[in-house]
Amino acid sequence: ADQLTLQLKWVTQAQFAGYYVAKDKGFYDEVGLDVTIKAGGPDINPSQVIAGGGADVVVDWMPSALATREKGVPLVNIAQVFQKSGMMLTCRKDSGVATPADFPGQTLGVWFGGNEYPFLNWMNKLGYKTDGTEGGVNVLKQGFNVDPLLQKQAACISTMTYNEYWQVIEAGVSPDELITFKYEDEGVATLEDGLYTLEKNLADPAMVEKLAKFLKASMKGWEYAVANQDEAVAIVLENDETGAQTEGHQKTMMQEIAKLVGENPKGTGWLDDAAADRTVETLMSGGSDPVITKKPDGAWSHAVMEKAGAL
Amino acid sequence: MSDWMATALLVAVTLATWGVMAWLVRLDGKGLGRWLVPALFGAGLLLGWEIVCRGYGIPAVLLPAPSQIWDAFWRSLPVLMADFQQTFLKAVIAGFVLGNLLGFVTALIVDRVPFLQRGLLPLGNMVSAVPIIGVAPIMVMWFGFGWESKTAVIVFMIFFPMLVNALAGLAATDAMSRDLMRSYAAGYWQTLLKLRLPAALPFIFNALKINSTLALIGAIVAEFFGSPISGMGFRISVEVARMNVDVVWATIAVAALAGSLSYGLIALLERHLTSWHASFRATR
Amino acid sequence: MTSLPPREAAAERGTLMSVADTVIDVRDLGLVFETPDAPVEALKDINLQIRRGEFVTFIGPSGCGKTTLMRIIADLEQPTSGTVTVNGVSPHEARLQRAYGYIFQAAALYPWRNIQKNVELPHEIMGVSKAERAEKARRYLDLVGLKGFEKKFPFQLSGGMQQRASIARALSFDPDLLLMDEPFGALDEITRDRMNEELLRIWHETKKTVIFVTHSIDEAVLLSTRIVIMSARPGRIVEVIDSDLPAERNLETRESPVAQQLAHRIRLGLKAGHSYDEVR
Amino acid sequence: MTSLPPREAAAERGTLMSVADTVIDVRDLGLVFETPDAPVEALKDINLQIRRGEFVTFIGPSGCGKTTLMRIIADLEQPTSGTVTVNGVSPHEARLQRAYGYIFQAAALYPWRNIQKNVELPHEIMGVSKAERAEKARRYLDLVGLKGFEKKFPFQLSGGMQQRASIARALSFDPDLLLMDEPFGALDEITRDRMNEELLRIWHETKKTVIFVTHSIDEAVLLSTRIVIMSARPGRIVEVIDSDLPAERNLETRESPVAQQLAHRIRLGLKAGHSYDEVR
Amino acid sequence: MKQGPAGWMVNKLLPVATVVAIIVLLWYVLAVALNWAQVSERLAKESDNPPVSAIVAGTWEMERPVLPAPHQIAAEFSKTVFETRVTAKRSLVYHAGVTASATLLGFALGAVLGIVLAIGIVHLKVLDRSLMPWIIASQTVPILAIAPMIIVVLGNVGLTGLVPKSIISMYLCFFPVAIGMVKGLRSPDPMQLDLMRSYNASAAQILWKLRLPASVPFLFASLKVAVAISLTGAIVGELPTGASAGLGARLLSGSYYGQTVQIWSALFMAAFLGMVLVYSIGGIERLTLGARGQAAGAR
Ligand SMILES: Nc1ncnc2c1ncn2[C@@H]1O[C@H](COP(=O)(O)OP(=O)(O)OP(=O)(O)O)[C@@H](O)[C@H]1O
Ligand SMILES: Nc1ncnc2c1ncn2[C@@H]1O[C@H](COP(=O)(O)OP(=O)(O)OP(=O)(O)O)[C@@H](O)[C@H]1O
Ligand SMILES: Cc1ncc(C[n+]2csc(CCO)c2C)c(N)n1
Ligand SMILES: [Mg+2]
Ligand SMILES: [Mg+2]
Repeated sequence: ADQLTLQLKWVTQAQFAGYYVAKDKGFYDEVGLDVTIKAGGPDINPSQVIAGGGADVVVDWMPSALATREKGVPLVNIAQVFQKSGMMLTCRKDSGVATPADFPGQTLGVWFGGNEYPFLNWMNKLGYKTDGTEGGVNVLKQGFNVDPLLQKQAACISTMTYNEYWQVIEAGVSPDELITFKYEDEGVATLEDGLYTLEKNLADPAMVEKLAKFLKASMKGWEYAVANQDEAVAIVLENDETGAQTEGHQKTMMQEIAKLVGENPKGTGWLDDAAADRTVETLMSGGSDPVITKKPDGAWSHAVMEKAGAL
Repeated sequence: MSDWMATALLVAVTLATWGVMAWLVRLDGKGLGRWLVPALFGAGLLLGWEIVCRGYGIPAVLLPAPSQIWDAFWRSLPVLMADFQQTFLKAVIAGFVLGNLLGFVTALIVDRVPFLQRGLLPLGNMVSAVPIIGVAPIMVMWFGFGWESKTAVIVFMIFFPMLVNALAGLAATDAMSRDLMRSYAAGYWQTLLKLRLPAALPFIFNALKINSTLALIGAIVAEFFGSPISGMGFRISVEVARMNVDVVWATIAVAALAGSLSYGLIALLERHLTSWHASFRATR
Repeated sequence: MTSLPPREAAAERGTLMSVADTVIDVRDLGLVFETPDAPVEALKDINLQIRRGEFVTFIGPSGCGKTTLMRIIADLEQPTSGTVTVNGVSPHEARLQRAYGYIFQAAALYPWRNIQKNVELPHEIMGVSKAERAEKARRYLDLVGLKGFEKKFPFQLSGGMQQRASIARALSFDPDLLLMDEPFGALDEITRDRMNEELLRIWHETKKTVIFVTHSIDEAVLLSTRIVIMSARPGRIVEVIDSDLPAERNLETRESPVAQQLAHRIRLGLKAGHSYDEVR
Repeated sequence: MTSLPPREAAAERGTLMSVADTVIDVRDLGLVFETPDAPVEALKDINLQIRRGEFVTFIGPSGCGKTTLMRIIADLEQPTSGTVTVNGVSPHEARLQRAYGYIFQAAALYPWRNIQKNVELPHEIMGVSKAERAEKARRYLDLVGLKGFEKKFPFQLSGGMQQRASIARALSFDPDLLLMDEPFGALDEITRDRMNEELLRIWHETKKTVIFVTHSIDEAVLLSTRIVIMSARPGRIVEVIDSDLPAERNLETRESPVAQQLAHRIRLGLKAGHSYDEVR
Repeated sequence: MKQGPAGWMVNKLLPVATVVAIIVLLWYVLAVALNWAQVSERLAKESDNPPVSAIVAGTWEMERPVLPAPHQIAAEFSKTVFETRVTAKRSLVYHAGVTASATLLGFALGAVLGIVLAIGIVHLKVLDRSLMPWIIASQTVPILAIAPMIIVVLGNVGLTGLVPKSIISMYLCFFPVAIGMVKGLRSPDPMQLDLMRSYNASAAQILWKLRLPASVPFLFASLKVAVAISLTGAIVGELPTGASAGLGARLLSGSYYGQTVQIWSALFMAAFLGMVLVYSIGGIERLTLGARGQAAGAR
């Protein structure tokens, strides 16, 4: 079988259920692929891994993929698994935040590492300074967890609909104590989990063939995972080497992930050009320090997806 | 440049650097000459690095060439300076002073009270083994996002090396020197001040040197677990993800410079205070 | 084998003696060093009384336990049997009272202190003022012929000079009891003669009690009021000789027939107790 | 002030001497130690030739440069002026040829080796087989009276015993040239006499060249074919005395009138050169 | 020094037990203090004036405490250590084993590298002059910053699992060994060196017979520090590959999911592992020093 390595953006969890299902259920075997799934982590930058030749395909978010592309690593989106963004800002009501107008003077936890662009863009739109000056917002580099909110070290923190939000809930905070601002709703959403490969791979027909097989099997995995969530969670837990994930949390995550994968008339994983354009626009209007300076050319391609559909 | 050309160039640079260095050492320069050799070594290293990056076409997002780092350094100088202030001038200095003091005082207490030596030392060994990355999130949780939590991490990290070395140092007196003090019925503090501390100085400096580098690493790593939006650790983690690897290396260079300078300062102090030690005379 | 000094000798030196004047009282003393292989019986059945103002010399073959005995008196070693009192109290209490000055067989200078500072060390410990201790250190360094070397560090001194520095250190703080372990072993004859003269003078003027270890029979004769001859394996006292020499002595006293005869007696005693041949 | 031994003395010992027989040749030697305060002129204008088979003793006040001179010959110190040759080559080359054995003023035993292993050290370095070096170590430890202490560590030995172990170490590998810096300073008279006898015997049998430092005039008289008297500050040679004693000697030789007279001459020379008074 | 079992109890166990008891006590107090705010707030929602005793009890029973109470950690510890198959992924022993193997490999590599560098530095002036400043500089490079790069680069050449982690360990722990050994190798006093010179001993002989034995006390002090650092290095190495096995991954996922109890039990496991390692070095030290009879001083 052909070898192929996939680098994930984060640790083994239901966020990547589709790939684990495809591997476990033998979907990759069916198309004649031997896929190695490399788990990620907080300091693994998938783009760097692929630039160094450590993977053939990576799961990454579009803002960081485009930024990387401008840095000279020609990443190309070949599939967009998540149709919607799961990012939001979760605030405690008792901090006095009810609307974005209450942000100034408050401390907000933000994920950096490529995930800060939509946030900065949002603040830019709202006209709030983020450099700690008077009248702006106080930005913290948020760590791995939701402690800052629980400890009241921040009024708001970044959360994903499928993960951190539920951690806050699981920690004993009731939903009515919280208020959330989804990036989708604020018009600053950017595309998240997508599959990226290097441009040169698309020039090689054999490689395109392999990638098409990979996409076909992966999307089959995703559809199966969405349809059989309990089984998918069991498979994810099976693959978690740390033995730290809990079933309850992963089930909630799987439910939310299913919402993000959603329905696409052109099939699971088809990149909506309009959404991509919106992401680019959001990134380019980043105020004084935009993420990307020019419209990317050829940063996404439907070719592989089309080929997969034809298989 | 092709691969074999790069290889040939690399070999040439290595040999040339070594040759000149060996020659310089034979000249045995004093003053400025002493610094020429390490400088040359560094220059050779950087040149080799540049050749590798360019010759083998290493992508800049993996490893930028020194020239690119140099550019990034000047480009982001104001940012780097703010980071330096946040990390080094606040967290590192406070943590270094506090941690060493705490380790030293604990060593004195443990050394004084045999009960503690047997009761606390095993636990001290245990605490020392607690990895910084386990501690850092907890410290952020307890002391907040500011420099205070970084200071706490540093204290935690450098405490043990000081404790171990100070204890070894305090035990490093020979029997006759101790007997002399006994014969004067010298009190504990007098023996400490006049015999055991001087004898322990080489060990204490050993710890100070190790700690000077540990402190910087500790602060930077702790910033990975939550920080305000400045600081050297913050810069590194953020710019790696932004693929600005040249800025990352510029920050690393600043860290290396700051660390080496503090180390040098301590080494200078050591030479001054323990010039009597055999290790400074036995090089004949 | 008598171990109390004759009243006459003491009287001759014009000192009135009583039981209270016993400075050192050693009874049935024994010490066995436990070592990983066989235990070493360093001292056995030692009985010895030393009175105030005496100058007692231990002499005996290398390894016979002279240093060990002195260390026990100084509370630097614990006997495994028997009792010792110093000034009527245990060696431990005596040490705490700073009853003695000890000159070690090796110089034991602290490498991080210059010579002046090394000599000042006991004064610092005993809380003497800065000016006074500097003055004392200078005076005694001068006495042992080390003027001009105050600022040097120990490694910059010859072996004999180091030893002299350590002598200056012990003499300078003027203890009533002096324990001296081969203090002049590393000195040339002339310097040694000078040091002997100085020691005699100091002893005479200050009525110190001195316990002294030497390998030189001449030195023992010149200095001592009593000579304790020891032998090795196990270390024990084989003979105690009272000196008939007058209290007033100088270097020439050594040449006198009385002194010559004394030296001869010591030599005989040493020969008798010397276990060297047994060992070979 | 002559510095070559008279032919007669050499002939008497039955050795044929020629220029090639010059083992040590020191010319216009000087050494100044640079110290942070004032420089110390340790040696000045030293001229000395030593022939094969001689037994030369350095004697002089403490700090006069005896050790320093010996260290220069051993290539352990570099002179600041003048030249030295050993066996016709530089001290450095001579050291590389392992031309000499050195007994230091202090015992310099390695604390982590037991006595046996300490004595075996030079043999290990020179690649002697295990069995042979063990045998040699045992033999020489026996010679210096340390039988039974092979397995002890240095700290378990008395000062004199440590010094004897270091003597055994140097003698055991049988070098042609022996440099001995106050080797017997820490020994009692009887042990010292034995050691002197052994040294005389070894020197006589093996025709070694010996350079010897002592503070004992008697010892110098008994052992030497030539006595070099030094004085301090700066260290220089004030007199070189050739011994008229026969090559065949024993402890009684010291009592002979010739020896007594020699001792007297040395004492005078030392007094003349002694700078002690100048310093005080 | 021989002592019976009773002596061992009094001399070793009793002091440790006392100190542990005091710490546990303080810990409970601290847990109350740190968890108070959250518990009292939660209880205030249920009843107007919650009794203090209920709050205190609550601070020791939280699901996600700021500081878990000792018995909570103990329960988690016993669950993951004793009640789980050691080969299972939920067993802490399994993760400790993974980390320990990386630590030991890294420590061995680092100790050897440190000693070799120190030997080079002491013998070759060129190295002394040129290398030392750069060895120091190397340690000021924050390892966590380059750890992912190392892992990525080594991953590309096919090295995964134990080796990359060990290399990070090695990078961290060679330093104290090198520094300590340079000092130790230079610690013989001049006369001891002169003796060797007088034998015209070769550099190798001086090294083996003088410098190395003399450096032993320095070596062990350094090794103890190094093995602790090596453990940290291995755990740091497990961070970027957050999803793999090992205590580092355990800490990370615990931290990520706010499982304080899990973090603390992993921390305790790491600490325990570290203690075992440091004590093993101490044991070896006592054996070597004992054999050299250096336990006591010189006369
Ligand atoms: N710490 C020790 N452990 C074991 N044996 C020891 C120890 N100290 C001394 N000894 C032994 O005790 C005996 C007496 O030693 P001591 O130092 O008292 O002799 P000494 O009479 O002072 O000899 P010297 O004239 O050579 O100094 C020796 O045989 C020595 O080996
Ligand atoms: N490393 C050094 N630095 C400075 N001065 C030194 C050093 N070594 C020796 N000296 C000085 O050189 C002089 C001669 O010393 P040396 O050790 O040769 O004397 P010595 O004749 O052997 O004396 P002793 O009989 O006391 O051993 C002394 O004045 C001493 O202070
Ligand atoms: C240090 C740090 N950086 C970024 C993220 C954000 N992030 C990257 S992938 C992903 C999926 C979450 O399940 C999330 C949230 C984080 N959490 N921690
Ligand atoms: Mg003795
Ligand atoms: Mg000398």
